Amino acid sequence: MAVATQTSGSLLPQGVGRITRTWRLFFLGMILIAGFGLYAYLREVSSGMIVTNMRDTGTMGGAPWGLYVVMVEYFIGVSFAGIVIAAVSRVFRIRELQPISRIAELLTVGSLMVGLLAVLIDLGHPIRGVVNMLLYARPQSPFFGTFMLVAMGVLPASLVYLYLGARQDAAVVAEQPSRLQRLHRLWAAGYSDTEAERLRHRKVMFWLSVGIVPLIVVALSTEGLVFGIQVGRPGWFGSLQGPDFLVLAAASGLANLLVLTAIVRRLLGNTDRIGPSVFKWLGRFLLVAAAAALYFMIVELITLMYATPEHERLLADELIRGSYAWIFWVSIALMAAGLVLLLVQAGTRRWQIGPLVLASVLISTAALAERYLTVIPSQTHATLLPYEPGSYFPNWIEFAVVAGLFALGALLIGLFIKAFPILPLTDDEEVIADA
Amino acid sequence: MAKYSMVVDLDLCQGCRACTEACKIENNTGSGIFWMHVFRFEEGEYPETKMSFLPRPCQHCDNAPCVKVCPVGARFKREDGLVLTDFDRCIGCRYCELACPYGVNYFTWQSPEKSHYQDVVDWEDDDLALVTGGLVPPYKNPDLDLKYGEEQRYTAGGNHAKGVIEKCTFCVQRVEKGMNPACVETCPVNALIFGDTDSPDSPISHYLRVRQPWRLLEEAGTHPRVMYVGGKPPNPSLKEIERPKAEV
Amino acid sequence: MPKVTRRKFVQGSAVAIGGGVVATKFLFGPLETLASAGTTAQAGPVEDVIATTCWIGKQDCGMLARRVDGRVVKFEGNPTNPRNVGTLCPKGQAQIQALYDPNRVKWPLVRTNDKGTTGEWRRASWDEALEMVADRVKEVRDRDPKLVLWQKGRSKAKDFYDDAFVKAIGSSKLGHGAFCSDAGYRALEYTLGTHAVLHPDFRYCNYLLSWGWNITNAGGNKFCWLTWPRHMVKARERGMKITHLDPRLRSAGPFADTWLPIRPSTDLAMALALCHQLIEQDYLDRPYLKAYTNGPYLVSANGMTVTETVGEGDEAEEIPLVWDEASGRVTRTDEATDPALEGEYEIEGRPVKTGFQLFKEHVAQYTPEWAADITGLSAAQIRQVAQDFGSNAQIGSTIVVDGVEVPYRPVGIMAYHMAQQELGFQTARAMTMVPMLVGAVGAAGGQLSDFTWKIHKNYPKFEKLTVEDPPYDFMLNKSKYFPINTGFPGIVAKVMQDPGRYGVEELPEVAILHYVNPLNAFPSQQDYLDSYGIFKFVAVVSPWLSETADYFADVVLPAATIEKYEGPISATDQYTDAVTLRIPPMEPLFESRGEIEIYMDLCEKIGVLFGEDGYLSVVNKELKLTDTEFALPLDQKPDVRDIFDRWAHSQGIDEGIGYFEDPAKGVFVKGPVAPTKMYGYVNDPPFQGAVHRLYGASLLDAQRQMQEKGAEEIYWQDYTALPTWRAPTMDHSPPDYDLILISFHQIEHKQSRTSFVPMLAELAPGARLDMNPEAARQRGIADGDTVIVESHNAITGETRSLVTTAAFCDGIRPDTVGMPHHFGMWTHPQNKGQGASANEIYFTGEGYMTNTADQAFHVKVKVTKGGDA
Amino acid sequence: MRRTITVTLVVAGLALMVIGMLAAAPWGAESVADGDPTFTGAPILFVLGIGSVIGAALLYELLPDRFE
Repeated sequence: MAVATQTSGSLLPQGVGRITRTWRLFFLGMILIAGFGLYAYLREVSSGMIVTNMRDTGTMGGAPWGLYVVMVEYFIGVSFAGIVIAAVSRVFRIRELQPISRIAELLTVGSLMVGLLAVLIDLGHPIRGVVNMLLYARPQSPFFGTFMLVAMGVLPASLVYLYLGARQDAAVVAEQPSRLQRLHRLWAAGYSDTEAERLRHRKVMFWLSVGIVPLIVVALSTEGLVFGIQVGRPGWFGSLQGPDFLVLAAASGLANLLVLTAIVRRLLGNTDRIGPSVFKWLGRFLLVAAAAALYFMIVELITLMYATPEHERLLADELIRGSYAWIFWVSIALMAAGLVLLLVQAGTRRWQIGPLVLASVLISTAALAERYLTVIPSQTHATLLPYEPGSYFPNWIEFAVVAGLFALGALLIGLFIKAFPILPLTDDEEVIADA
Repeated sequence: MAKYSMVVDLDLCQGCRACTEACKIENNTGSGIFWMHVFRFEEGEYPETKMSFLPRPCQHCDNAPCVKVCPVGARFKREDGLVLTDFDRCIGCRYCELACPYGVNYFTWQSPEKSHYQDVVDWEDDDLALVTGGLVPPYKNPDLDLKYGEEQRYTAGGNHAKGVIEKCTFCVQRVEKGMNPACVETCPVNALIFGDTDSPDSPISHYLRVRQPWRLLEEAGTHPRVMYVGGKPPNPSLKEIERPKAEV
Repeated sequence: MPKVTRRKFVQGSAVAIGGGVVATKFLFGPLETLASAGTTAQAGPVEDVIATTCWIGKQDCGMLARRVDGRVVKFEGNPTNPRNVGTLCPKGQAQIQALYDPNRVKWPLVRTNDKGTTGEWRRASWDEALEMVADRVKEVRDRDPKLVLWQKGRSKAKDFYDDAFVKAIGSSKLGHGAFCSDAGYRALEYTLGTHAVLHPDFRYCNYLLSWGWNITNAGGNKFCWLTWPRHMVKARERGMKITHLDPRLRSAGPFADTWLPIRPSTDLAMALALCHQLIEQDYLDRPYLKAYTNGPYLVSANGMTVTETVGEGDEAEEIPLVWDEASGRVTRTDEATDPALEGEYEIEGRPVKTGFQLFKEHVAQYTPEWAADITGLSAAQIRQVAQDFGSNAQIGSTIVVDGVEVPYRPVGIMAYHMAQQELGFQTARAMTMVPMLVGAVGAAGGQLSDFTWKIHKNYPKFEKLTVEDPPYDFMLNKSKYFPINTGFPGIVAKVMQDPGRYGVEELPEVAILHYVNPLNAFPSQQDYLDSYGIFKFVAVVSPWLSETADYFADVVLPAATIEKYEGPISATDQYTDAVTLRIPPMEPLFESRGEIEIYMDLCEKIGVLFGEDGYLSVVNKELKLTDTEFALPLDQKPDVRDIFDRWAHSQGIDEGIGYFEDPAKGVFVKGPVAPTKMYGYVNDPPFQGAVHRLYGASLLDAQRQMQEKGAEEIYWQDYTALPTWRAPTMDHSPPDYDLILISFHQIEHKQSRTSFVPMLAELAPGARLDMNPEAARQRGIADGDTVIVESHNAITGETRSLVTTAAFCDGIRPDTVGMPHHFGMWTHPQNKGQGASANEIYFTGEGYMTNTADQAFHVKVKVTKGGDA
Repeated sequence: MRRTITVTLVVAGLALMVIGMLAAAPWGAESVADGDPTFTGAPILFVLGIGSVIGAALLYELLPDRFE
């Protein structure tokens, strides 16, 4: 295990700076996967998006938005839970969650970066995308939310939050001589732990917490609006898309956070710093989010089935019986199974890490499938004009690019863990009292 | 200011798809792309079978969902009613394509040189190039490279670059010369009528005084500028037959 | 428009090439640089328009070619051409891809491998290739010019230049008509005297029997597709109703007010039942029948018309006898004032009946109930059609057209290729009798055939059909098999495989195939595979390498497509008389050349270009230039443009060809067609003096001659004086061949000549088998399944099969399956994956052709799931 | 001083966001102009606004004591 072998005489905590063979293999593996993703993407750049399985709607019967957009939705959804947990635990003084606040922030930053990268990858003209958004972006378009609020707002805010929140710890580790000392000093930015500094820090963190939650709710709701304002696609139009997006985001985000927390706990040798109470809290949150997500899934399906517009019914039919039925029922089953696992633990009041991780994996997969079902079938089936139904399933290029994105995310998180203490070195409990 | 509209007379339409081909030549669109698609429908069981045709150009909606969602204003509505794409502005997000309930948008999935049926006809063939200079396609329309409208934006034609969206322009390059769109001009039975609905003397205005038009997916609230007379609105029980090979 | 010279053109091309490089570089590079491309475009290009004529389809629509720097960028309809008034069909639009197709035959090719398999070629010079052809033609021609066979699938515009070639060398000639509608042509030549098939006078017609007419997809008599539908939609706006008789609804699309899905190959039964009903419901135009048909002629018990000989020797004339009601006795037709239409009489104690009486008695057996069983329609439906047809005919009424009072019978039939069934000739005859009974033939709003009422040379010839003893020529002219002989490539293929069987001694040795592709485009592919290898030398004139050329050509001469002078081309829309020319919108691409140039060069090499009976002399005759100041000198090879310049001058056009080269003029409109030319009734004399043959005595006479010469029953059985129903031969196939295969035309394609044009292949990509879903489900076949279609020859027992894809279609009879007939080719890259042609499993020969030597397009098949597509 | 700078940045940032938003989206315009921001680059103002607000937080904590 990671902590088993020491590389140098470094005294940095939590294995920071110690690169074991396992870590090397991990980095190498992730770089290879990411590299392969990059290769697939470069093929896409040179030959055009023809190399993917995406095609036009209508006469071509394809899906112009494919796996990439599914992943954008998924990754940005995942980012939601992290920063919210961090901020909420700070504002509501949930002590049990304090140890994982940095994990949560890291998950947010990582998934946001990868998610926004997926946006760029999905553009026909990525560079023009950035330039023209700055020159001509229109707030009337929901993409304004993705680009301006998420990319220019939530991501920088999360980075600042992560940065400032770790500054105290940076000052602590910066005192240890190591190869990373320069980085840590830079991070500490002259923090000297005076009373005034502490006070300022707590104030800033409080106000950032207070500000960041509404920002992220607004920003991420626009992700739902991307679909919700579409009259042209059966199954999309509706005011529920915004909240629905958030609920599923919460479920998938918490599930991923739980898994990541469990991984970090193992990495740090099953440390007591991340105790059962952390998982209990996460389990409870996840239970609520997953229940709500399942509820939304069912409500949405029933609405579709009883919808007056025939196309909505056709779409429901396609989901229940048609070519997407297997994904649909698998996602419902996974979500329900995850929920049952959580309910059993809640009922017995015995929260165990193993079952929790399993439930998380189930729920996260269900959420991914649900994202897929939101994005794809409305493009290929039940179109308002009687085009013949089409089909879409991602091809290896798309899978490779997405695998590359996952690898990139894992790499980011892994590098962070090896560069900085992943658990807070100091408790921050006085925050609220001082504010 | 002129307000351009199109009327499609389904009592006349023979479903021949001459409009489709005229559009493709005029606008140099690539293989698998049908700015003007003509549905051929069958419904009912033998022998109570009925057939119908439905030409589907871009509807040039007054309340165009594609214009609303475009993040960079590449898709815009002109004052004369034309809904156009500035392919020099488009970032290739395909949001307009998703927003459009009519399925009229086409993305340039690959480079234009490759999408002109080059798998079976080599337009850059040496002997042909002696005459065409290797142009792809050899019938390349130079009008499409010009800027149009008061805005002077690159909006004409299709298939200019990899990774942008394209769709029916009502042949802006012809309309600005006072000509009909290519589809209207070629229709063997004059089932397509194009003109200025603001001018009471235009043929289209005369037409609309006599015939009661309906619009595609009226309930979507898009207010299309393309109107249909005769026939009836499509419904999900129609089965599309004789689909063109829409592959890129 | 200035004349396109090669030098000018090359200059233009240079600019185009320059512009092309710039455009290629900038257009497809980063978009920001488009501005500079735009400037280039504004600064440079020279733009012009050339008036020309469509080349890809049948009806030669007027076109304007928009050119930029000498490069054609678009074809559009020419608004001044009455035929298409500025419009074009999908083929007309897409042909620009055919023009620039780099897969065309670029230069003369000479075969380097054995025949009977995919060809290998070497490039040859025009001189060498023409020399090779000329040598072979000369050698054979010296022995017997008829052993040179010139076969045409398609020549555009007036056929003077190819006919001149045939006449100049005296070769045999074979067309494609026997696969087209020629049984119908023969039937009308026989019955009415006109050289055409049935179409209505859309300007006034109120009730149309669309009988096998593919309204939305195909052409019709004399026109291709575009002009008829234009007339049809106008007539429908006026209120015309359409009853559609066809196994497929697709052919009428939304335009059928009533769809009667008739069983294929039973149209004769339907027509006879309609005649039965028109007589029973008394919708008869007696004055017409008395005055203009042979209905009153007296027929003796042996079936022959009773005549009286007038005059002597060479002057002698047989004049039929009638019963004159006025005088109450038998008189010559020219002396009768009121001939009886019906009745039995006696001449010298022997009983005679009028032709109409015989007709009436003949059709008495063909009740609607009888026909219902055969046609798959109900008796009530058949009665209704007869009633609608009869009542809408308004018998006895007249209308004034352009100041001329014309009988008004606003009912008609539109039929075309449906004559191509085993009983086609008699079917077309019976169908013609339907409008004859109500007097609609040649009436305003009624039944027309050609645009003007002209009597074809076959009309008098068919009065006396001659059957000779063998040996026959390889086309079986005047044989005991086909007293009426359309000239059938299918029978030539049969004869070549087994000349002895048909009493033929000499076979053709050299074939010149003018843009014809029997291997693919004619039914019964195997017969062509087995026979075309027998030719000692095959030369092909074609812009593309046909499948036939691929397998059997020794030399291929590349013809130009639209880029050549051709004409004169009628631009009439039936009601306006106009003429135009094809003007080359650019120089012929690659090394291709116009056919006129090719034939002139070939004739020069053969040594028949100049002189009294030479090619040029025949051209003069064909273009009516002989003995005019515009006649071509017979001692020098003219420029092709010069030929048309002379022709134009001879038409009274002072500008000569310049008139047609001026895009503002382009079409020479002579004015409206006079009613006295269009309507047979008001011709002078009416119907050009022809007596319409209700009763066909000479057919019966031919039957007897055939029997005497020992012809088999299958050949003589349909030579009957009145159309007589029998079950088609294919019905004798075993019962497990339970479906009838038909093939059909799609608007995107012209026969097998366009399926390689990429844009058209995109719209109509390939073969399929249209099947009624119910019929398919009974056979366990799902939509899109691969199926095996196996045909059976009821005479020989031979079976053939192809593999294709089932396409569910509710608009087709459950006992019928249909295939588009444009595919099954292999020489062009675009052909890959297009699938099979029904022609591969059709049969030709006995049981599958008409008694006038025309192909039937029906065969019994069974369809099973499976096979490798 | 620290507070002044921070408050100024936050206020300026919010103002920039509002201005940028309004300039980028000419609400109510029916015509062609509907498609484009009032002036090219208006969205940059919005981005600067966000940056300014977030930057304010950074500055508030990071400014050295002499800015007190």
